[in-house]
Parts: sequence; C-alpha cells; structure tokens
Amino acid sequence: MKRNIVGLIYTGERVEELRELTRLRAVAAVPMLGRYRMIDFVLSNMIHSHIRNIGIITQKNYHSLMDHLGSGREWDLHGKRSGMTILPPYMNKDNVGVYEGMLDALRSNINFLRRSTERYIAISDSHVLYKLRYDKMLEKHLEMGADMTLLYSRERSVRRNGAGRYLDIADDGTVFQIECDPTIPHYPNTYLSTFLLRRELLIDLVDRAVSSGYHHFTRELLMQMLREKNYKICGYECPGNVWVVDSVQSYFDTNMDFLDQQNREMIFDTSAPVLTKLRDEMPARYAKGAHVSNSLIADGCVIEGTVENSILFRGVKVKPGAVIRNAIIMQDTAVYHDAELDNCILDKEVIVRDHSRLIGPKGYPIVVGKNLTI
Amino acid sequence: MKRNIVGLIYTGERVEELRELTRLRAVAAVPMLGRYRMIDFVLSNMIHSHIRNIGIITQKNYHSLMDHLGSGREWDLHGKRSGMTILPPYMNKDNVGVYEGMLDALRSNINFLRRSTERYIAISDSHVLYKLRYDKMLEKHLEMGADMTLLYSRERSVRRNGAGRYLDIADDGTVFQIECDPTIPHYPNTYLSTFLLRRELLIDLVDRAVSSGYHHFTRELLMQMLREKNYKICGYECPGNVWVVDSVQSYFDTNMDFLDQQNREMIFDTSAPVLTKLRDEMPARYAKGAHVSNSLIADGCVIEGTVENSILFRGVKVKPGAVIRNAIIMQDTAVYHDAELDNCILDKEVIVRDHSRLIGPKGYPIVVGKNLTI
Amino acid sequence: MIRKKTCVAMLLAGGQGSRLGVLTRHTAKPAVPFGGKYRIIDFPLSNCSNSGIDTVGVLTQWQPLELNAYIGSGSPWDLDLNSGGVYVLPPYQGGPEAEWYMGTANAIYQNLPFLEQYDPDYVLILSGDHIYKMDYADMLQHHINNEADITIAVRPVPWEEASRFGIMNTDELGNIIEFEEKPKNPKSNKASMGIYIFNYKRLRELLIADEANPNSNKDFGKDIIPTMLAAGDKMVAYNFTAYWKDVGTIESLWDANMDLLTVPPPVNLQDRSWRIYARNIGMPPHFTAASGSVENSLITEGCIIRGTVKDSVLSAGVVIEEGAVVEGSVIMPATRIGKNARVIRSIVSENAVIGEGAVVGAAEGDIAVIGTNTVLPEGATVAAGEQVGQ
Amino acid sequence: MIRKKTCVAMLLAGGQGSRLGVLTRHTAKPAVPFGGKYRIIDFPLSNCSNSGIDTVGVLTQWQPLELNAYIGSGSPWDLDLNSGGVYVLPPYQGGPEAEWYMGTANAIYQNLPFLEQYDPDYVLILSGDHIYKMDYADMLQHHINNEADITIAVRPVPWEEASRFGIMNTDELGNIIEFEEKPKNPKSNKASMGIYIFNYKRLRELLIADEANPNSNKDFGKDIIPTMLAAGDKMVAYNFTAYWKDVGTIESLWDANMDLLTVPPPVNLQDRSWRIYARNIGMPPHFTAASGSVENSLITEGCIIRGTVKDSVLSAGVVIEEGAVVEGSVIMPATRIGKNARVIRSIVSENAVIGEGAVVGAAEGDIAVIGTNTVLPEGATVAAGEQVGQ
Repeated sequence: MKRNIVGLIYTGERVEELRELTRLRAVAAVPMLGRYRMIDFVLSNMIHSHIRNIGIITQKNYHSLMDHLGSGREWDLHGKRSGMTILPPYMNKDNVGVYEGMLDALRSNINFLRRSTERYIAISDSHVLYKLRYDKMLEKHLEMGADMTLLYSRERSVRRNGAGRYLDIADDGTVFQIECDPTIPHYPNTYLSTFLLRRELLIDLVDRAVSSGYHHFTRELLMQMLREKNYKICGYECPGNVWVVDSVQSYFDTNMDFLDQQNREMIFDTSAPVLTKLRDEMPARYAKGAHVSNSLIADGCVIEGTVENSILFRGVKVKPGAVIRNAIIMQDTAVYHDAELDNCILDKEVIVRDHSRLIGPKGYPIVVGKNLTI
Repeated sequence: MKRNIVGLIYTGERVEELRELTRLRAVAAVPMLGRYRMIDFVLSNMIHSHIRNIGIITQKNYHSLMDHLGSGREWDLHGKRSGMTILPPYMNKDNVGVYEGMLDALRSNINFLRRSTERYIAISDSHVLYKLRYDKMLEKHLEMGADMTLLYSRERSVRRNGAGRYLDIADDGTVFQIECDPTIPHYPNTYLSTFLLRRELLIDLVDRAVSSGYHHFTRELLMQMLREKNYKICGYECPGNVWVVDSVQSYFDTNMDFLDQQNREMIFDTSAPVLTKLRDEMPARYAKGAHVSNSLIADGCVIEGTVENSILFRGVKVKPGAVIRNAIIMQDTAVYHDAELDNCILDKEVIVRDHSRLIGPKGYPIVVGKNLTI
Repeated sequence: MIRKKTCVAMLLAGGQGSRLGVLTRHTAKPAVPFGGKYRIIDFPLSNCSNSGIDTVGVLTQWQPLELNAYIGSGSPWDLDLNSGGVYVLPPYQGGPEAEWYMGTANAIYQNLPFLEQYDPDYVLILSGDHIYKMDYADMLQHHINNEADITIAVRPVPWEEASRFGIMNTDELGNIIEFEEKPKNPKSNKASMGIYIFNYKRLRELLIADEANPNSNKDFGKDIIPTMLAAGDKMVAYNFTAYWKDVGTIESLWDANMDLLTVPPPVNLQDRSWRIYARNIGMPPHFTAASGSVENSLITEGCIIRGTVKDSVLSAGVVIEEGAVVEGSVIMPATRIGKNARVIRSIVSENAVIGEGAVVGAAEGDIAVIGTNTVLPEGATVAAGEQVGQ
Repeated sequence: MIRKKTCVAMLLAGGQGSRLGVLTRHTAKPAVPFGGKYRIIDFPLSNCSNSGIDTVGVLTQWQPLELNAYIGSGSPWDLDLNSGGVYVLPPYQGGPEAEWYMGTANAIYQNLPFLEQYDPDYVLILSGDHIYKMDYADMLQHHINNEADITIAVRPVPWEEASRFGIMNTDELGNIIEFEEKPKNPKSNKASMGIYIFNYKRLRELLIADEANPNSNKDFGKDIIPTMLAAGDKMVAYNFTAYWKDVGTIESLWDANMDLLTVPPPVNLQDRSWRIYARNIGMPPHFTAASGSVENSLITEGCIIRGTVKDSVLSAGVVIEEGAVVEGSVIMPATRIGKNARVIRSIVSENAVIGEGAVVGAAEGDIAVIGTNTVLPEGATVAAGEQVGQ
C-alpha cells in the first residue's frame, strides 16, 4: 500500500545489433508480441509493484517513445501528484544532447531524484523482458540488510560471449564480483541491468562518482564499490523466464518464444496485465478460406490467406493466397495476393506486393524497414 | 455543435521589447493577471468556440509552455480523438530548430493541416489578448462569402508607430490594403494577427507560397494576395477591448487595466471562463493588520503587509511592514519585512529582503528576473 | 465547473430488459457484450463523442455495477471532461420524486435537476439497446433548421412489417402529422427509432404536466408524443437510412452480431473518422493453435483457439478447447468451451464454462442461450431455443 | 479492466444530514462547501489519494447531483483511473436488496457486489463529514501488523466530554475490549472516529448475518461492533492525535472554518506533501477594491471585496458590496452581500443574496444560517441562531 519506491527506466541503451529495428526508435520503443513496445513490460511491472512515480530517461530518437507514452493515461500515470516524468537530455542543454552513460543521465536528472519523496529507488534498463514485483525485491533487500540489490538470472539463454555482465554471488546472496563483456562469462548469473537501493544513497553515489570523473554506472561505479567492499551488495534472482533483446536474432527468438503458452501465461498473468497504448481496433476478422495455425494475431487484422508460426501486429492485412510463415509482421503492414514470406521481420506499414517472395535463411531473419514497399 | 474549425496557435513571435520576461519563455508562456499565461486566453477562446482540435506551433524556449499545457487536461483537450497537438520544430529536424516565420511553420506542419478533418481553420498569434468567438467569426465569414477573414480592432491603444499591421477596409468589409510596421499607421484598423479560412485553401496557399520562396505569411503571402485580388479578403472587427503585449510597458499596462471591473467582466465572463493550469493552492490568507486596496490577489498568497494597485500571483508572501504599490508580483515571490516596492515587475520566486526598496520611474517599470534575491 | 451546454444527451438504459432473459439477470442491458470487443452502450456513447455531444446522462436502476465500472471516468469515449462528461443517474431521495423510475418519461422527469445544471437548449433522448452509427449533430442541425419542438429519427421499414412498429405519418415537408403505434393499415413505413431531440424548455413543461396526469403511463411513445400532436407542436421527422438494429431480444442480438460477418459489414467498425470506442481490458493478441481452425469469424484479444470456429463472434479471453466446434454463435468474454463440445447457433454469456462434450443449440430452431457464470456439466445438452443460467 | 485491490474505501455520504438544516436541503452533506475552496468530501478523497488508496465508493441516496457533478471523473484527486477510481453508489434494483439504504451497515451490505469486483483484502469505512488529514496507509499497516479483524481509529477527547462519545476501552496492547456508547462513567477517553478497517472476508460474513437479524439497526456502531466484541474478534484501536473535526452540525461546521484562521492553523492546507485537492471552477484572482478592507480572513478566487471582511472565510465568487460588513462568518460560493448589510457570526450558503442593509446574525448567540439560493430582502433581519431558506 505504502508507495515507498520511485521507479526509473533508462532507455538510452545503444543496441547496435538491432540494426533497422532501432534506426528510428529507442530499444524501449521496439514493437513486441503483436501489440506492445519493450517499455510496456518494465512499466507494467512497476505499476503492479504499486510504483506510481516513474522517471523515464530518454536519449535521441525518443519521439516514437514519447508518442507511445502520451500522457501516461494507459498506465494510470497521468496524475497531478505522481505519474510519469520524461527526462530527455534537452531539459538540461539548449539542444538535444546525448548522455554518455547511465551515470551521466542520473547526474543530469539529480533533481528528479531529489524531488522524489519515496525512500527507495528501482532502476531498470528497457531491453530486458521479465515479470517482476519490485516490492517483493525490496522485501528481500530489507531482509538481507543490503545497501544495494542487483537483479540476476541463471537462465542460459541470456548468456552471451563477449557481451553482458555476470555476477559472482555467494551462497548467502552477497555479490562478490562482476565481469563486464567477458569473452566467455565465468559466472553463471547474468546481471539484468536492474537494481534497487535507498534513494538518498543513490544520490550520494552519483555525487561521488561524478567527482571521480566516472560516466558508467556498472563498469566504473559498481565495480569500484565491489572492490572497496564498503557496501553490502546482494543479488536477487528474477523468478521465471527472462529475455534479453539485443540483436535481430534475439528479437526474433523472443517473439517466437511467446507462441508457447507457458511463456504467455507467465508474462500475461490476467491479474497483472501488461498495459500498453490503445488503438480502438475492431476484432481480427478471419475470412472464409483463412488458414491460421500456431500464431498470435492482434486486433484489426484481416486474414484471408495463410499464417503459420507467426506474430501479426494490429491492423495487418493478409490477402487471399498470401502465405506467411515464421514471420513477425508489424502494425498496418499489408501482404497482398499470393505473396510468400518466410523467416522475416516486417516493420510497420510495409507493403508486400502480389506474388512477392521473401524467404530468409534459418537463423538470419530478413528485416524490412518501416514504410517500404517490396 | 458541429466541430468544423481546427485551431492553430502560433507561439513563435519574437517580441524583443518584453526583455527579461521572455528570456526563458515564449510570449505564450508569459504569466498574466495573477494566475494565467498568455496562451490561456486564445486557448479558452477556442474552447468556447467549440474548437476541439488545436495545434500549437512552438519555437525555442518552449519548455515552460509545454509544462504549462501538460496533457491538455485543464482545457479538456486530453482526448484520444481530438485534443492538443504540440508542433515543435524538432519534430522535423534532428535538433531543436527555428521557424523563419509563420509560413515556414505552416509548411513544416503541413501534415497536421492535412490530417485535420475540419473544413475551416482559425489561426492566431499568442501575444494578443481579447475575447472572441471564432464560430461567430466563421458565421460572418460565410455570410460575407469571404475566402479569408482577418480580425482587427479600431482601438487606439493597440496602435504603435513603427510596428504592427494596419488594414484599409471598405464599408462592405472588404480588405483593400495592409501596411506592415509603418512609421505612422495610415489605416485605423489594427490587424490582430488572427485569421480564418478554409483549411484546404490554406494548404494550397502554403504550397504556392513555399514554391515562391516566401517565409512570412503577412508581409509576403498576404500582401501578394491583396495585390492580386484573386481572393475575397474581409475584415472582422473584434468585439470588445483588445490588448497587445509587445513590450514591458504594454505588459504592465495590460495587467493594470484589469484592476478595472469592466475589463475583468469582459474577459472573465463566468459562462466562458478562462481556463488555466491548476495549482491546488489554498485561499489567500489576510493576516490581522493586512491592508489591501485596488488589487488582484491570487490563491495561496499570505498577506501581512500593505498592497495597493497591484497584482499578486499565486503563493506570494507579503510580510508585516512590507509595502507594495503599482506592482506585478509573480508566483511564489516573497517580500520580506518593511521592504518597499513601487512600479515594478517581479518575476517568479524572487526574494525581496527585509528593508529592500525598489522604486521604478513612472512609465518604466523595473523588471526583476526569476529566482533573484534583492 | 459546469458550463451551459447546447445539447445534453439522456440515455435510457432501461430496466431489467427481460426480453434478453438470462443475459441481463446480473447486468444492465447496455453493458451486454457485443461484436467481440464492444458493449451495446459503446455505440450511443461513441456516437455522442463523435457528434461533439460531450454531456451524457445514463439513466438506470437495474444492476448498474458492471455498467458503472465499464463507464468509469468516461475516458475511452473522451468523456472524462471538466465540463460535461458521462454520468450514471439512478433514482435518489430529495429530488422531484424519491421513487424507482416508472416509464421513460418519468425517468427523465426525475432527472430534471440534472439537466437544469447545464441549462441546455436541446435534449437528445437515446436508448441503450440499439446498434448504429449516427451523427447526432446532423440531426440537431435538422431540428434547428426546422425550428421544431421535437425531432424524431425515423427509418423506413418494409411495408409488410410496418404494422409491427410505431409509425410516423408525415406531410410532404417532413412534419409529423400522425403517430400510430402498430397500425393495422399503415399509411407510412417510417418507423420511430426511439431517438428524440426536444427543445429543453418544451420538454420540461411536458414532463411536469405529464407527471401530474394520473392516467399517464409516463412514457414518451404512449404519452408525450400524442400530447404534443394534440397540442399542435412543431414535430419533425429526421430520416435515417443507414444500418440500425434494435438488440432488445435474443434473436435480434444474435442477428446483429452475425451482421458483422457479412462482407462488407453493414456497419463499418474500422472507419477511422467515426470510431466505435470501447474500454479495453488489456489482453495479449489472441492465439490460434496448430489444432485450431477459424473461418468467417471475429476473434479478439486474449482468445485461445484450439478447436474449430466458424461464422462466430468471440469476445476477449474466450478459450475454445481441442475438438470443440463453435458455429454460428456469439461467445461472450472469458468463457471456456470444453473439449469436443459443440456450440451451434447459440449465445454463451460471460465467464461461462461449457463442459467437455456438451452440446448447446442446433442448426435449426431458436437461439440457445447460456447465462453469465453458468457451468454446464460434461456431456450436457441444451436444446435450440433453451435458456440455461442462474 | 478491474484488478484486485489490497484495500477499497467506502465513504458513507449519509442521508439528509438534517443537523445541517437548510445547508443540506438541496445537496448531500459531503458536497457542502468548506474552507473557502473545498467541499467536505475533499478531505477523505484527498486522504485516500495521498494514502495510495485508489478505489473509493461513495454511498449516497440523498441529493447526489451536486456531489456527482463535483466528483465528476475524479481527476482533481487523481482518481480518474482505468483500474480503480471513485464511484458514486446509490441503491439499485437487482442487487442484494432493492431498497433505500437503512443504516450504515445496510448501505455497505447493498454494495457487497461492488466490493466483490475488486476482491479486496481490506475495506476502509469512512464518513463524509469529517475534516482531517490522515494517512490511511499507516492505519492499514497497523491493522496488518496486529493481524486484526477490525481496526478502529480513536482519538483522545477531554475526560469531562467523554460521556458524549462512543468510547473504546482498550487493554495495554491496544486491543479493544469494550465499547460504550455515551457512557455515564467513561473508563477511557478514546473516542471512535467512525473510521474502520475491516478484513473484507470477515466484514462480508458480519454484514450478511446482520442483514438476517430482524432486530438489528443495521448500523456499524450499534450492531456490527458489539457483535464482533461478543464473537471475540481481534479488535484494535489506532490512535490518532492530529486535528480532526466532525462537521455534522452548524456549530461544528462554523468552528472548523474558524479554526483555519488561527495562526498557525491546526490543519495545514499548504503542506505540499499532503495536499487537499479540490475541483477548481476557474475564476480570476479575487479583487479587493479601494473601498474594501480585509483582515484575518481567507478569500479565494472570483471574490470582489468592496466592503469590510473580518475573521471570515469566503468561497469562490462571493461579492461584498460597499459598506457591507462581514464578521466571523462563512460565506459560500457565488453569494452576494448587499450594500451596508451586516453579516455577523453566520453561515450564508451558496448563491444567496443578502439585500441592502439586511442584518444577519449577532455577536452573541447561536450561528445564523441562510440557505442555498435564498434572497433576503432589503433591510431584513435574521436573528442569531435563526435559519432562513427554502
């Protein structure tokens, strides 16, 4: 009941491997699972943890993100007293700027941290997908007497050679070590770029780090804290599956994983729905002769052709004779008569002309950018 | 009932003569009359004319304006279908840009004009204050069979030597001529930078003007239209008083004019209130020994001293012994014991220390910038 | 906070709506689900919003909880306003009368103080059981242009069916000169749609007078309109020819759902200039499994289709298990159709469970109906036209 | 659209509130103006919002229109939510009972289906006639920590007045072991504030049982609490020592307004961490004319002061004409005090007009009251303690 956590979402990740998908948008704004954007998952987690004061740190290319979030109404974050605060670089400089790293962003927005009244702060990146109750994480944090708690997962699917951060954690939950972007990770615990601590402590840490000339939270500040051992830093294992969206392939795989009912049930728990921007579409319409199998279909779709093992976003049109297999088709894209798509990702408002064929090689889905005609 | 007008407010005026008052804010965001900002007046006029789709063209320094407007809730403009659209230069360029003039802004936002569905468009600057029903102006526009209708006033107080635009209007209401920034105005009708026409016609005009290399709507496009005489351009006289806020002195005088009840009754008609952002302040508190005379006092003020012929914005504190005369004191400014102010304008959050005296010469009010201590 | 309004809409949400049987035992009629992701009230509310009528009173006294929760702050229809908005209006004490509503006219009469707040020039009276898209602003303009006291929306019905309707006989200028309830020999085929625009002052007079009349049924059709005809009021017909469907009976509710499956549908729900808004409950896209098969149907968010669906309309969160067959049916939110069950030409209400192998409805005969929260046991049979529910 | 809630608040808005006389003849008690720019209900609603309780039912059947319009979408209190929000709950047909509310417990009983929608763990019961700032989240934490079935907020009253209150006798651990309504020889000075937190499951049981008891008054204080004491429920007192004022009588409503004029006021309305929100009607700053004089008073938007105001609280849009004197009075919205009129120790309700030279109230004796919309003729006199109104 007590609202004692302020949330902060960092959307400034540079995820080059997402290529065309993030050319015009932040990772946080990448469309997911038929009707969502990446940020919806972390935002909904916060809402269901009774967090009602949420800051969102944005970088360049945040217009589609702003457009998606609007006034925050869909997340009940449109209040006067609390709600959503967009923290773009431009608030502090004359022009649109760029944060060097999370620490830079925290320093620039130190006033947001100071003005908030909640005792604790939970900070998360936006390229990681999981179901989490931050209030439960706080309970554990308090129980452990921790100064800072880091979220991690033991799941193998999120380990990457040459990338990511991995934690060495003692049996009692204390974090000993962190390795950043190791060629081959030594430790079995993938750090999920999500942590929780007292708000006042974070302000102190940021102040100190800035005077040390640091820019990066994990690679510089956190590593130093682990070396100095002045603080008790604990790990909290994320319950359930987690996904990291950091490349076209992992984007594709993550989406496809949700053709599995267990994954859907875990993330789309009806008592804690994933909230997103509404479109007031009518239900999907299946015509006579439609064939759909093992697919997620959003509202507003009109299906007259064949769809297999695919995810169709809102308002996708599939004309008679068209065949879509193993594909992710984003909002308002139209696939015309007798076209064939396999193993590909079509961004928003693409037009696939009659008889076009686009067959991606296994493991390397083809990406077609927004608004193109093929 | 029929919502057939889209509104467009241009907030890009450069009004150098407002000096410190517009250093950090657009004219549209200049605080007025104790609890308003300039844009509230034109916005409220549009609301009471049943306009529900309003675009706001912003320039640099629009953050205080954005903060003021929020999601548009206070003006009932927070809907999904219609509402308020902020049109900043950054939507079109990588960085915060600048519109050369209104025409430039219209061209950059031609998509807003195209997407709107209303048949007519009313366009207004934000540095002019008046009460107007745009729907009545449209009625007259239709009755006259006009292609474009320009709003004007015969009031002498808004005439300026060397500045402003003045119209030569025939007895039948047709506009013959316009003069821009004349040394001494020839025509008695001051153009109020507000006009109305068919939306499709405006799109055509903008298209044509751009191909002619024009930047300025009035000085270039409108003048040419008047020369060519291909369009019927009519005048519509603004009913009631009008004010132009284009210098520190006119800002001061405009505010002071509202110590007059007739002016207040005209603008603050209770059936069509001026809508503004709310602050949830408590009522003003007069202490024992307070002396207030001929002044407008906003909520949240605490008055223990003397206030005469002045306007106090929300949350102003006047300590015992302090004397305020002929002054405009903005939000959250505090005037401490035995301080004396006469003929001055204090911006927001100014602190006037015990025994300070600030006496402006008649006709040249002193302006004290935001956040200063004197 | 309240400003004068040109026109305020009053939506008569009705009483128990017994013609809808088990479907309205636990909910008000306007809250009945329709067309997969709508409720009936979405149509008049969206029409109001799209017509620029931003003040709506919803008059109800029967099971308002679900309707209340559905309407909420009014934000789905852009009706969460500082000035105006949507209000659910039940009877209350201290008003003109502290009684349950008796008749349509009495319901408005009891809420005259609500109207008074907005000092409207015109009042639009609507019903909560019609599916249609209509620009009330256009009707209002017609009313104003004709300087009418009342304007009644009428639509042409087939001559052979005219004797089943309230028929408006008009002169060549569109003035209503006679009103016949279910005439044996109809002189016109213009049927009243139950949509009225009144001049507020006149409406007020009429309601106060009618209330004082002990012989009145306090009904618009039976009392107010005949009184106006007798009094020589200016009464004008407003012709409406687009799609309109009364969904006050099981049969017509089923029909109207099936209408959405024709190509093109007679009422376009995808028209972006006249959207039908609905409160969205935030479920993921629906999933059609490898074992699923869907043809000629509307399926919405949260559904899981493992069986066969044909010629049907499914609301949010419906689950069709393997081997189940749903044909020509309307399945309302969160209902589960068990394995190998067959649901034919039926309406299954919210949150019901059809047991494995159960059979509901038949290819011939009347529509079968399963009520809200009903659990139909394994292997049970519900015949065509039968209604099962608490 | 509805999600489980930890705690739902139910605000008993009461019946006619006859103790407030003419002030509540046309409006529900919680809608009565207070403190210049508030209405009484702003206090519990703001407390809920500030405490993170985002689902509030307001139970009323008396003159709900003004209250309804005032609450609107709930946005002033950040209660215009997709999940939760504020709902006005009148009696209805088709529920547990189709009757006007009889007693506080019956009102909640009739709305069990409303509560059921949110499946709450706890229910907070509030009254609509108290002025105070209270963190209900803290009280709830107290309830949870004590594993109580019910927690009752209590405040200390002077011992000599304790026999006028419902007194809770507690053991050293804060458990309530006895409840005495207006005891002659009080054993404690802890008075119930009429604010309860119940475990929902237990509340539900109790209400259903109480409803079946023909001898019950269906009241929390008279029936439910004694039943719980007898049944051995875990009942805990929550001590509250900050400002709290029942404003259910003319005298106490006047007192509470006057309390705001003491320096510092006992209830701080400027505390930015616990704001009291109100619906704002959008008027310009108030104007004090050269002929006006104001001391020790609260004045809000839209007022015009041409006369003398002392020790008074004025609501929005009040006009005090030249020569008029207002002293020790509460003037509600849009009321006009005519030239040379004198209003002393009075409450003048909304939209009234006090004629030129009229005299209302006196420096001694009870508070005089002028009702809503009342026009007091020129030169009229209203004695101390007198009430005038329609």
